[in-house]
Amino acid sequence: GDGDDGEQTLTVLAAASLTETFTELAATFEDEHPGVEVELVFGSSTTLAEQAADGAPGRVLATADEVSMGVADDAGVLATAPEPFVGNTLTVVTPPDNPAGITSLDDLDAPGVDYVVCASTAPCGAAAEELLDSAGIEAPPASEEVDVKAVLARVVQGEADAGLVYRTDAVAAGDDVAEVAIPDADDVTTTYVVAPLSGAAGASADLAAEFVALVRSEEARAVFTRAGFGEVASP
Amino acid sequence: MTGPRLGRAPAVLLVPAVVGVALLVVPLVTLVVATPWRTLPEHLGSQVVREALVITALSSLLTVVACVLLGTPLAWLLARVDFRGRRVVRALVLVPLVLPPVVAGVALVTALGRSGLIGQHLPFTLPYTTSGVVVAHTFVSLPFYVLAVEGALRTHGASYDVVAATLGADRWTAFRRVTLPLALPGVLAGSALAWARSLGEFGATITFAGNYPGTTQTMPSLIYVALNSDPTVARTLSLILLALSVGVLVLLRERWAVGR
Amino acid sequence: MTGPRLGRAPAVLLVPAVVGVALLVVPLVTLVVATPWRTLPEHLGSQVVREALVITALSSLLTVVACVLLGTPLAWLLARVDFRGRRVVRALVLVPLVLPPVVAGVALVTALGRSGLIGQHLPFTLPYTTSGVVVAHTFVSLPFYVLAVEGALRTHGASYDVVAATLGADRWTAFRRVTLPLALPGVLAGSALAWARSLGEFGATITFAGNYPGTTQTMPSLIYVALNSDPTVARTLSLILLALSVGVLVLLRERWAVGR
Amino acid sequence: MRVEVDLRGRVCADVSAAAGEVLVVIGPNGAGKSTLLRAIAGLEPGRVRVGDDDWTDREVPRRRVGYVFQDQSLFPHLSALDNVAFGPRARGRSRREADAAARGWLERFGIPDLAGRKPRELSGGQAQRVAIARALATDPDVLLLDEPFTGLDVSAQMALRNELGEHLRDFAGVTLLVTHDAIDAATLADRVLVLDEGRVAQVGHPAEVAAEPRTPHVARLVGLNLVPGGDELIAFPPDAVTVSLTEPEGSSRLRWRGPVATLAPHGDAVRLLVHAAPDLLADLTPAAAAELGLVPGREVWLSAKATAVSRYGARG
Amino acid sequence: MRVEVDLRGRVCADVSAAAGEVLVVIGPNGAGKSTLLRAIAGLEPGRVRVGDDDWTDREVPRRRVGYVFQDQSLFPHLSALDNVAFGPRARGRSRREADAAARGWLERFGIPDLAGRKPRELSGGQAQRVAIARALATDPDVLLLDEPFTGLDVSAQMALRNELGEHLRDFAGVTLLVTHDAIDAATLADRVLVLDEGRVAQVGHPAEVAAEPRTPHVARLVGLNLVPGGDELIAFPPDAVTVSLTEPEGSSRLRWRGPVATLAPHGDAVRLLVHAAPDLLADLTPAAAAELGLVPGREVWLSAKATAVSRYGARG
Ligand SMILES: Nc1ncnc2c1ncn2[C@@H]1O[C@H](COP(=O)(O)OP(=O)(O)OP(=O)(O)O)[C@@H](O)[C@H]1O
Ligand SMILES: Nc1ncnc2c1ncn2[C@@H]1O[C@H](COP(=O)(O)OP(=O)(O)OP(=O)(O)O)[C@@H](O)[C@H]1O
Ligand code: MOO
Ligand SMILES: [Mg+2]
Ligand SMILES: [Mg+2]
Repeated sequence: GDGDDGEQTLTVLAAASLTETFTELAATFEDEHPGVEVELVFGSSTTLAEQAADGAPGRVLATADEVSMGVADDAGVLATAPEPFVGNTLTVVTPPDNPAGITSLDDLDAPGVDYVVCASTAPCGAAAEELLDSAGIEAPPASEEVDVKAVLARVVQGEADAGLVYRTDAVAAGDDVAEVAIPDADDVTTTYVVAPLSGAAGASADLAAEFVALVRSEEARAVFTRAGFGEVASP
Repeated sequence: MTGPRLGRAPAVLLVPAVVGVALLVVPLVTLVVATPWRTLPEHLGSQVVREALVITALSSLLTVVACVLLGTPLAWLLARVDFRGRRVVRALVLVPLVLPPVVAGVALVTALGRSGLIGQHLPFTLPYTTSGVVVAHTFVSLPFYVLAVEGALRTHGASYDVVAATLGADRWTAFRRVTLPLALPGVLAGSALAWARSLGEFGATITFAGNYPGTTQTMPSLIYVALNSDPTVARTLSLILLALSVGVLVLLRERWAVGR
Repeated sequence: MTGPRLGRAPAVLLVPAVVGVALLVVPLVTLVVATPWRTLPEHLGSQVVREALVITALSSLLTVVACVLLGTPLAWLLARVDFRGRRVVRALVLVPLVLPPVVAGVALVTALGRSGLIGQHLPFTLPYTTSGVVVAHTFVSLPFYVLAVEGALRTHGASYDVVAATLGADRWTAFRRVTLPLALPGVLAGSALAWARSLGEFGATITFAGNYPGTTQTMPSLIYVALNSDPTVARTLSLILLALSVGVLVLLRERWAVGR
Repeated sequence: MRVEVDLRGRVCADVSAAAGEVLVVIGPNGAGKSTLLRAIAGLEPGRVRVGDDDWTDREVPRRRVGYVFQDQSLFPHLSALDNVAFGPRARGRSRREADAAARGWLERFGIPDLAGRKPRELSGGQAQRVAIARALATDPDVLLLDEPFTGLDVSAQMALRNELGEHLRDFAGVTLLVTHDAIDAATLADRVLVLDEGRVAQVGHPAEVAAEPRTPHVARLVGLNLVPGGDELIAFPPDAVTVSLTEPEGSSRLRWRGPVATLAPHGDAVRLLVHAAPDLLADLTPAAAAELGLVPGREVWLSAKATAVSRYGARG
Repeated sequence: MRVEVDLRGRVCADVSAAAGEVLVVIGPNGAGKSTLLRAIAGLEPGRVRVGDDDWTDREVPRRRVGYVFQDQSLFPHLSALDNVAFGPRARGRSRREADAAARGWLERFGIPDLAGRKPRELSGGQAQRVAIARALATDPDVLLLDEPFTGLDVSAQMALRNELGEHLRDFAGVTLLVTHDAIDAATLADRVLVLDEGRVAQVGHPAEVAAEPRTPHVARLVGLNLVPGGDELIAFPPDAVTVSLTEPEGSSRLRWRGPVATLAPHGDAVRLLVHAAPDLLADLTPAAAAELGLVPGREVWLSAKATAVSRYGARG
């Protein structure tokens, strides 16, 4: 909770895919606000949004999609309207030695290629479906993973010949994977949104607003870009 | 038969028992109440759900079979045979219990995956197949089974094994005709545990075997995936799983009770 | 004491037992081999990990206590008291086993959440507190405990309870001095099951109690978060959890073995 | 005390006993003796009144019985001392008191040094003594002793029979003691209850029952031959039987024919079991047996001396 | 057969028996009788040779024993028939053969109609018969019978003793039979083995042991008084004892003094137990007992008729 002894805690609920970037931003925020500690609570966007709607302790909510944020919005727990801050696009990754010799999206259709994607119910899965459809890929994936991290893990472990992941994940994986660029990927993006939560009074309401501002600042943009995030898609 | 009247169940036992039941049952009831049942037939009719139900039923059944076949001898070994390193084996057998399921899946991948230490030498691949689902479920359920059966075997002690031996029964005969029948309640309890654990398992399954409708997608995987988009659907699906399993349990228990 | 020599363990039992052990142990070994241990001290030193360890230890311990206190009477009720609806209660008690943990968490939220059916009337809030973690763990672990102990109670039968009754022992006295001591192996097995289940639980916890570092973030939740940024860290953390739990199990088992 | 039990195929009996009375229950295996005791303890259904109290619906722990089970049923996880102290403690005495009482009983039965042993570390006879001690230590209203002296060596049997006799003299409640040994009936019984195929065949003072047995089992127990003769029964001792190889003279109806089943020493005599209708015992001197050339299988004639025979009604 | 057992505090004995021999083992409770049998079966450590085979390191199932356990130990989940058929089946006979053999044994022991019952549905004596049948049905090399006749009614005891005697006549292996009953020794034993505090106190033919008992237990069992007299032992029957209220005349050293412990009918006589040093038995006529005014506690003098006394060395 919020300390009375000069120490203040700002609790931020954030989508799990923001783990590294938000950890970095939180440190920056603490440096700029002496006496303030940022507590980061990561989880799946849906869970976090539902918990926020249920009145879970927290001052800021950041989700990986707009639908989840809608759950919190509908529950009336947002202090202000949600605002988009970054976007993310898909890319194809393969194990570093690329055993199946994937060079383009079309290669996924080749016989004997095990590729994995996110389940269509997850934001990344919906995007993947759209992309595969537009590329006319007929071969079904070997598995529909629950989230993009699972897709990445398959590829890193050599269990799949290729996977469709977010660029951020490809960047985070570094040398563990090889990236195969997809020309049309930018057409399909997801949008991350952030909003301060209501119930915050006085000082901490200000802090929440300041944190949201930090997330949307140029300073943060550098952090996000380094992590592989892209621009918010223009509507 | 009602048996001798040993006295009223005392409050000091009844009260915690009722609290325990309440803790377990109330959330279920509220879940049932809070779920829209109208959409149920529609879900039951969908092919994805039907496939997931079949895979769940099949793999949980095979898991119980695997647990009984592998776990019963293992429990017997731990309860009855004095060998060096028994303690360590017993502790190791329990470890998969402690692993978060996803990590259990990761462990399976490192061992039995396509490029796993053992898996790369296997003539067949387990990931992305229904067999892989069974392996993952067995990995997760086996410790539960072994522990329950070992407890039952220890409760009874070895005295009837000794009697069987004096009658010329070697260990296998004694096991088959004396040890196992006497430990039957424990075997049934263990099977129920393993079966239930397998029904609800998804972390290890999805990580090791994957999640493709018709081959590896079980009900819990489907439910988890659904949670990401529409929690209401996920709840409804959970209730289907729940209703079916309660049905099976009640039916089975009826059988056991008669057998006893 | 070595006891009478009842014969060699037969291959028909040894082979499946060894296969069972291999299935459980090999993935662990490969996991250990594939994990970088160098970074372990660094992780152990970090405050987040230390907090998560404390919460995990505390909540799993409290879960075992809750299971013993609530589950033992419940198992006794199911094994020893003939009451109407016993079969239904027994089936209901098992249901949480079947629920995917995340759905179990959802069920807990609908019942005990801040705006849950029961939760909104409670004078305290459970979600997002360490107590909430214990409630979630107990919900998930209690069925395992009850089933194991009920199996042990049934294995022994009620004959000594009857003897105790003829000596003037009411049910509570008979339970305390006869039933429970005779079922001790089952109680220990059940406690180990509950403890282990609690150590690895994360789906219900994160859904019901959240993932707040220092209050509700357990090791498995931390591992989940780590999986999203650095899978290697997640493995290392898993191994810490694993090593500690194996240590505790070996120590405890040593105690039990001596006590027997 | 009054017990009415009706369990098809096991026992169907209506038994009464006065306060302070020792009722020795005899009868062949499977006659229903244990079942009768179990009913009194509340382990089988049955109507039971003790003094002014109706026990029929009383729960087992609230029936103040002291029960020696036929199979001992010692608690395997408790020491001998704790087994004996269990009853007193369950009935509300302090641990210290209960232990002291238990120790006293173990001493009385000659096994104070086995107090710390678990049942599996006791010999059969030692365990039996613990079982008796456990039953007596509860300070019961009704004592139910199911073959309490089995497995005891002769000295222990004699000693415990004395101890028990002494205890029973001061005991205000009812005692039912099941036995297959005529000595128990002779030394301990106020009355003897004979069960046969689940029914009460005879009740009476020990001397009465011994003199005029109504069932073959009791006759065998007290060492008499018993022959049904219409409405009456005819009893005579084995040494009142004359054995011959040819049909005895005279018109007596007291003669039978059959093959010798066994010969065995019996005191100074040789005791013959002859498969006549019914089986009969005959004692004769070793010299006579040798002279007649008796071996198993040989057909012989038996006749009873009319003077040694007692006749009485088949229904008391 | 030869058995050497050395288990501190339980039994330390070296016992031999010839093929076909029936060794009846007697001794007080806790003497180590059951432990000796358990060692032969391989349930306790000990060196065992049977014929030309060394059984010492042989596993339990490969020792061909037939064991009647003191506590029956019937399998609770199997019917009487399946209990008896268990041994034959475990030793390789077909289900049909084993069942037929088991049914034969149950018939022989008079309980064919109980074949389908579970042990908990049998009376004590019925269960005991099943236990004996189970041991005999295995066609063993060594028979170990631990108090096989306990819990049986008199007729069943007699019948089973006969059945067993007949069976043992044709039995080529060694039989050890533990008992507390002198009749078993007299009717079944080729030799009697007396155990006392874990050691072999005496071995001999039944008549020998009965005539010259070496332990108080055996003396009591055969109904003799036994008095240690330096290097020798003095034995005499209770009816050779004269009871008086004043010190008897003469210089005989065969006289003792002590309080009467108990009086009990014994056949036609009254049997007195007197707490002298050691305890002594005396038989006298009821008339004499009345005349002397004997009641428990009364101090009396006892003297033995020198002619009825036998003296023999304390070590065989
Ligand atoms: N649970 C049961 N179900 C059915 N029949 C039973 C059960 N228990 C005992 N019986 C039968 O009831 C009859 C009476 O048994 P009970 O144990 O009372 O005999 P008993 O007189 O004590 O014999 P024993 O001298 O052999 O101990 C027996 O024929 C026995 O087989
Ligand atoms: N497991 C054990 N541990 C220690 N002592 C034991 C154990 N089992 C038996 N004893 C002791 O060993 C001695 C011999 O026991 P055993 O059972 O052989 O006696 P027994 O001659 O068969 O007596 P009974 O006639 O009473 O059956 C007894 O004093 C007994 O207390
Ligand atoms: O938990 Mo996410 O960041 O919605 O995949
Ligand atoms: Mg009986
Ligand atoms: Mg014995």
